[in-house]
Amino acid sequence: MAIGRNPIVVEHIRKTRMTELLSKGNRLSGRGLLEYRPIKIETGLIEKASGSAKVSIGNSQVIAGVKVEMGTPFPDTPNQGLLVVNTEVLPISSRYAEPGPPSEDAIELARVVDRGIRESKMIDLQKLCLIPGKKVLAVFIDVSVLDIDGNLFDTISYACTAALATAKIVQYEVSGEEIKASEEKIPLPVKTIPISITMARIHDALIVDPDLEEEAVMDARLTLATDSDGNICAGQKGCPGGFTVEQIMQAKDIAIEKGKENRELLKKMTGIA
Amino acid sequence: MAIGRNPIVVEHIRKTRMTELLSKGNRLSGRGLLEYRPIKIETGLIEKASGSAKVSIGNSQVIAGVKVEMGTPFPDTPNQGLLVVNTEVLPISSRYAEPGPPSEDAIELARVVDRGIRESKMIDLQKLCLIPGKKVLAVFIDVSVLDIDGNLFDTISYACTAALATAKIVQYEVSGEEIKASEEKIPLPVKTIPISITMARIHDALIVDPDLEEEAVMDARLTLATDSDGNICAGQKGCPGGFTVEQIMQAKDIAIEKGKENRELLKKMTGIA
Amino acid sequence: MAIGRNPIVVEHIRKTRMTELLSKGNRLSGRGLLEYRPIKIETGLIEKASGSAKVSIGNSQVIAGVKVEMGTPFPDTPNQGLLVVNTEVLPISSRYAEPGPPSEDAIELARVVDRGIRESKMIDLQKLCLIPGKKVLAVFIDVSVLDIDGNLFDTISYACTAALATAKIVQYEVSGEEIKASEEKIPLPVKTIPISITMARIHDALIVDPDLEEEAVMDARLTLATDSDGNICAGQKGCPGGFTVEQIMQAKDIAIEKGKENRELLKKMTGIA
Amino acid sequence: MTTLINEEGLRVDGRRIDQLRPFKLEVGVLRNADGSAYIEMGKNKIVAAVYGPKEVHPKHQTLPDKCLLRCRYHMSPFSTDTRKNPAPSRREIEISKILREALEPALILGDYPRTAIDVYIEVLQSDGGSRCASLTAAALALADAGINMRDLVVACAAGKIEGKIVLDLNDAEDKEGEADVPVAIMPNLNQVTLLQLDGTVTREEFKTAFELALQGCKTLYDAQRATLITKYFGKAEPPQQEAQESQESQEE
Amino acid sequence: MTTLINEEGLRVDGRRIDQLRPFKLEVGVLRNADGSAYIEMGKNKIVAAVYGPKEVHPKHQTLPDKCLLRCRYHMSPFSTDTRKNPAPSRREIEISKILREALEPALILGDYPRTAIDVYIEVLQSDGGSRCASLTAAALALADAGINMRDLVVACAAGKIEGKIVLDLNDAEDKEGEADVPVAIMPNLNQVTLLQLDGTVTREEFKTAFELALQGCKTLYDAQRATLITKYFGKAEPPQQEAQESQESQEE
Amino acid sequence: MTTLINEEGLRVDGRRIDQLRPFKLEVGVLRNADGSAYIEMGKNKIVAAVYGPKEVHPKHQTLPDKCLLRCRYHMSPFSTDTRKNPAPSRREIEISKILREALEPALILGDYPRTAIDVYIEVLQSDGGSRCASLTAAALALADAGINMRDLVVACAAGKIEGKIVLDLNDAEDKEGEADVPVAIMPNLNQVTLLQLDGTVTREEFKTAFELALQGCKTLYDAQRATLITKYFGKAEPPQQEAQESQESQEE
Repeated sequence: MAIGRNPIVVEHIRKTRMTELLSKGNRLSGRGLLEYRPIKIETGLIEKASGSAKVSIGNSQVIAGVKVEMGTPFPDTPNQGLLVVNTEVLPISSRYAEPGPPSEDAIELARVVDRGIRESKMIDLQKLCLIPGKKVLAVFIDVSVLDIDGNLFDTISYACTAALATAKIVQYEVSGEEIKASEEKIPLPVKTIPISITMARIHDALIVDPDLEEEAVMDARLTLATDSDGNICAGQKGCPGGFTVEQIMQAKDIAIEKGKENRELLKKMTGIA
Repeated sequence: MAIGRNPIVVEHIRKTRMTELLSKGNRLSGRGLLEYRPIKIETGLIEKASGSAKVSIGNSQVIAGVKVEMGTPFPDTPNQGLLVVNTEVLPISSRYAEPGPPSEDAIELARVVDRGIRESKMIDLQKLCLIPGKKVLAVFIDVSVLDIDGNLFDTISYACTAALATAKIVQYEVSGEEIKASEEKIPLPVKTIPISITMARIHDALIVDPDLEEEAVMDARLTLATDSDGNICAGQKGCPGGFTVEQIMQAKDIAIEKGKENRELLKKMTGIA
Repeated sequence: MAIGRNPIVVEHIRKTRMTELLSKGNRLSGRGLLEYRPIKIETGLIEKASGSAKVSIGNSQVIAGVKVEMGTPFPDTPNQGLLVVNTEVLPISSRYAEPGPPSEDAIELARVVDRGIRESKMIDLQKLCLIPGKKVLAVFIDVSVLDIDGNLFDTISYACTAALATAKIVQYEVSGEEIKASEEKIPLPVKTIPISITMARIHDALIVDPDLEEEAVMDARLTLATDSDGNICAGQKGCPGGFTVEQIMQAKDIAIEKGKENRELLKKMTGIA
Repeated sequence: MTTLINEEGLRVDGRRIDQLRPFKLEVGVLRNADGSAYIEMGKNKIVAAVYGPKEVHPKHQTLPDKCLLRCRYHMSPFSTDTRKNPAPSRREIEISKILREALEPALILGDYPRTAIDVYIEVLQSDGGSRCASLTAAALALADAGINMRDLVVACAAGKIEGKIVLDLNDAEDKEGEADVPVAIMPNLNQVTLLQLDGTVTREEFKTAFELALQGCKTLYDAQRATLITKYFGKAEPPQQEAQESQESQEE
Repeated sequence: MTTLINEEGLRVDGRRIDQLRPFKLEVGVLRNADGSAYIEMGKNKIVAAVYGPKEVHPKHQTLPDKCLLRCRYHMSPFSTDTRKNPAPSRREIEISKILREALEPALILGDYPRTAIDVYIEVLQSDGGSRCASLTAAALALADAGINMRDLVVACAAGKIEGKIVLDLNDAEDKEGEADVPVAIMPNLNQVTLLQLDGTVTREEFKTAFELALQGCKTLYDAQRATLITKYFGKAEPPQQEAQESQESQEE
Repeated sequence: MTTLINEEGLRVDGRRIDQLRPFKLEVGVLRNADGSAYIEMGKNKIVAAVYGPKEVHPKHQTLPDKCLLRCRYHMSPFSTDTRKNPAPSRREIEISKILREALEPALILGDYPRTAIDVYIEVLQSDGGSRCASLTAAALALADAGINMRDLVVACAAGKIEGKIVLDLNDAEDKEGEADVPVAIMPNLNQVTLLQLDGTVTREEFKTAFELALQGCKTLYDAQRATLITKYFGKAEPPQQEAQESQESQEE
């Protein structure tokens, strides 16, 4: 279920119309079933962050910022740096987003995005280790949601990926127990570019990038992320509805193909190799 | 006042009947005034815990688990290990138990059980000290309440005692500042077996082990714990009612005598010496 | 806006009367516009604190206590001790003060008082440093509000100032990395005595020390603190109303002049030089 | 560990084993509260305030047939040797509960259906026995608020130090002693409304301690009554003086 | 790192790659709950309880046309290798949400307008796949509570360890393996109601893992049904035995 | 400590002592909000959104005779030099309160009884003077939402660095300077609606700083008006350009 879904009542007539159109392969907005809304990516606007990206998909709009701090590794992974993804659905973003502790929806959002980045091994955490068991770099990616018009999963995910891929961090030189910050700024150790594709089922139709109206009537949601090699690296089904086994297989293929497209787009817009 | 008491309305007729019976020395359930419901104790079901016990008294049912961690001693007791008792009245246990932070009742429960164990000196905390002022063992006893039918004080208390008495912990060898875990597992340093006896006053009658219906009408509650030597080692009066001075003296004798009985039962059921 | 203001409805007739009187330079209580209610200051009643003061202005009554602990300095001020002001508006103080986390009003109160002390440089924080970057003294000033009758800003502020000015703390001797508590007790390193003056605008009148009734009808509030040299060292405008530029200039002069008066009073009552 | 009882049988603060600490009672110490009281008991300095009977918030807590009694025991951060975190601890939550349950039998709550009474206790300085002193003050504050009561409630602890049963433990005795037994009674109704036990005592010691605590309660009850009489009927002598004298004469 | 699959193709606990861990199902294990169930799946020990349909608190959450379904997945502090903080973690909050969404399609919530059903899951001991085992138990508890259902929900994970797709990962395999794919289905309605993926798999591996998980679900579904039949129609053989036999015969 | 004013009288960022930082104003930057605005002021990047007038939740906060104004000032975790914890700090709670009180006199709240207006301010990047920039943006967002207003509110700080009174402190000047005096006014009504002072100034310096801040407010007020005119009457030139020119011409 999308944030802000519950309170929205799409009038019955509009919903019937939506279903009719979908059965013919069309959407209310005129988009094709597998067509994304315009995607805009702007990087580097937050100078105080190591990396940042403002991403909009249609009217959904978020900003992600990357901060790097010194930290202590977890006891069971003494050679790995830390990665923390945190999402805040700000009250400015929708009349249904209240200030206060993160909702269940916001927690799911943050955790799914986190898994997409973590499990794809986008960032080589080993390279963020300075002194094994003692000092590592901790990478915080915070996302502020500014405007909600559906498909926050992908909007947030692209913002995190773009901010990480363009971040520049202080280089440290370690000799023994001594850590010295060099003048040099270097990129994060990026190994792959994960791209999530979020799909919705409305009656029998499978569409990508649902907008707020579509989220209000969708039966089920599926987000699948793929890495640069076209492997699937994270998945999350949501909403109180299901998919048939066949739809899951179809969704898997869509995720891989659309993922390739959007990855190229993201690379072009951020200027990364 | 017992958890789940407030919302229960025992019908007037049943209550009158209960009082009538009690005045003749009988209870609705057919039990004698100083008779416990069946007590069941099963230990060792949680393999991931150092010790564990599932205890039921009548239909009240709880599980206690013991975990041991490394910790730092309090500055004013540098030679003592730590002991923490925590009780959670799970929402599965009653339709009146809500999820969320522990209620006043749950906090009282945990603290009274904690005092029963701590003040009886059941565990020799000095023996849990590894390096004075620096490293000690911290023993956590967590209790999950699964089903509520009155007298949680004793049910939880017996579960903690049984879990602690049967726990096996890693043995540490200390030489200087170095701490080495040995292969050996050893019991906790148990010095005595505290047993709490909870009594209720309903009108002029004093009964032990009140069930949920009896808790719903009781005027006052008194829990007294005794150690293996028959000394009294913890006490707590509860409920918005009082006891006469004579009733307190009577309760003290009951606690010592029933305590002896239940201690033997617990020892037999857990197989401890 | 004062704590407890909202629920108080000063009857219309009383309010009209108040405004009429003020326009002639008089107040309901008979006080002059720039006249404080009686101020009482008693120090040293909390023997367990390093310093303490009970202050009442009219019927408003608070107690401040000073505790000193060892602490670690902030990384950006390695040579400075710590100063923490904390205010609790206790539920005993008013029928409108609820127990629970501090309200917005209580947070503003504590922060304004904190700034008055901190920015005046009353306490020489450099002198609270024991080992630069490692060990400093942390001074906690906690205020318990006992009874509310308006102008808590000044009541609390005077209590903090009096408690700090009369506190005696343990003297430490530092040699290398070793810190030794001496037998000697010494005063805190006090450099100046900040005094806040709180003013209210009701229609066109500017008054000092508003009582609860006056706070209930005031349009805007202004607190200005001055140090022993007559410099202004903290300011805070409150309430949903404004001041003209001319009123601000007038308020500045009042704060400096009344500040001098009340500083002499405080010095006399606490016996400090 | 220091010696808590010297060879002359005197305690660290010079008291005999059956002697109360100096104490002081006042009522009507706050202006906003409907009733209030202040107690000093050794180093304990505690103020109690009562608001009510009043409307119940939140409304769903309203009881149709009687008054809702609520109680909050709280310690100021400067009240303890090392600074206390101002957030309510589990200890404070438990004590709030047992104090409420110890006061409730004394109140005729059926006289005020659909309302609430709040008892707020603030420990400004704590010493051994702060829960007992709080109860003694809270009962006075309730009387000062004009709440209908069946009896006063008065509390005092006895304990065991160095093998001896003694009255009214102070901080040092509480920390280093072997047991503490706080007791509250409604003296005229012969009802024990609070009883706790921390530490270990034999069957006989329990009886001795309990009876000694009741004796302490009696002295404090006389002082409570004198305080109220002085406040409401203007008796000239300060009641705490009287109380201490009566106590001393009793002990000599 | 240890070897997770030996040269004979057996896993650390002796299982073949397509074999479930030993499991045990029970219903009606609690007295107060309207429905309850208990599952052991490897070292997982999980109890699920259902309360409802019942009045909605807080009232403003009431739905005019259907029942409000709520779900809480919680781990006891002693359930994990190192003690778990009892406050709900972000992980527990997320799992609670996806379990609720996985159960909801099976329930005919329109039959109970303006009421609530609470599903409480307590993990007493956790092992790999606790969310799947929780779902399987929760569906049983809902059936035990007599809630109108379209189908049962049953869940099982497959995963990838040392390059091989295997069924039903245990703790060690979950931690050191390359991917975990938990799946829940309503078997008769052919609806996948939970699907997650942690780790990296190729397009083909995804298909293989997904299908293997569905196969595990089928075995567990038979056991669910047998458990309910035994409870309500008194069939003599303990269902978990039957379940395991059917599974073994299937695998031989 | 670095030198904040060089021998030519220029500040660390090259400004003269009475010069504002470069700024930029926009309105209508968000789609869901009823009104919104964006400000850049030095490195400050702040977005303000207004929702309302709307129903009041929770209901008991409803005011019978006027609109309930609420305000939240919040900083994104990446907005500061070291990451900011996302939970609201005491500083943010205080600033939220004084911003609300600074905006309230400008709004005709009696026009919207029994409703609420929420003003949400998000600091995406913070620099010295973020509370003033927030106010300037919030007033624009309120106007953009079409709320009835008596006047705009505009804010600017002056301060003292190295003994000199200067306009509009940036981060470095705020941290190392001697005093900061944020001021907000309703220019047409001649009402000061926010005034704070951190640091120490003499009686004369206070007057000078206060008047300098008012001068900064005037420049920003012209820019606010131009921004609204451009948005609603389609004037061609981007207002922030105009604003900066007018400021520069004023200063030369």
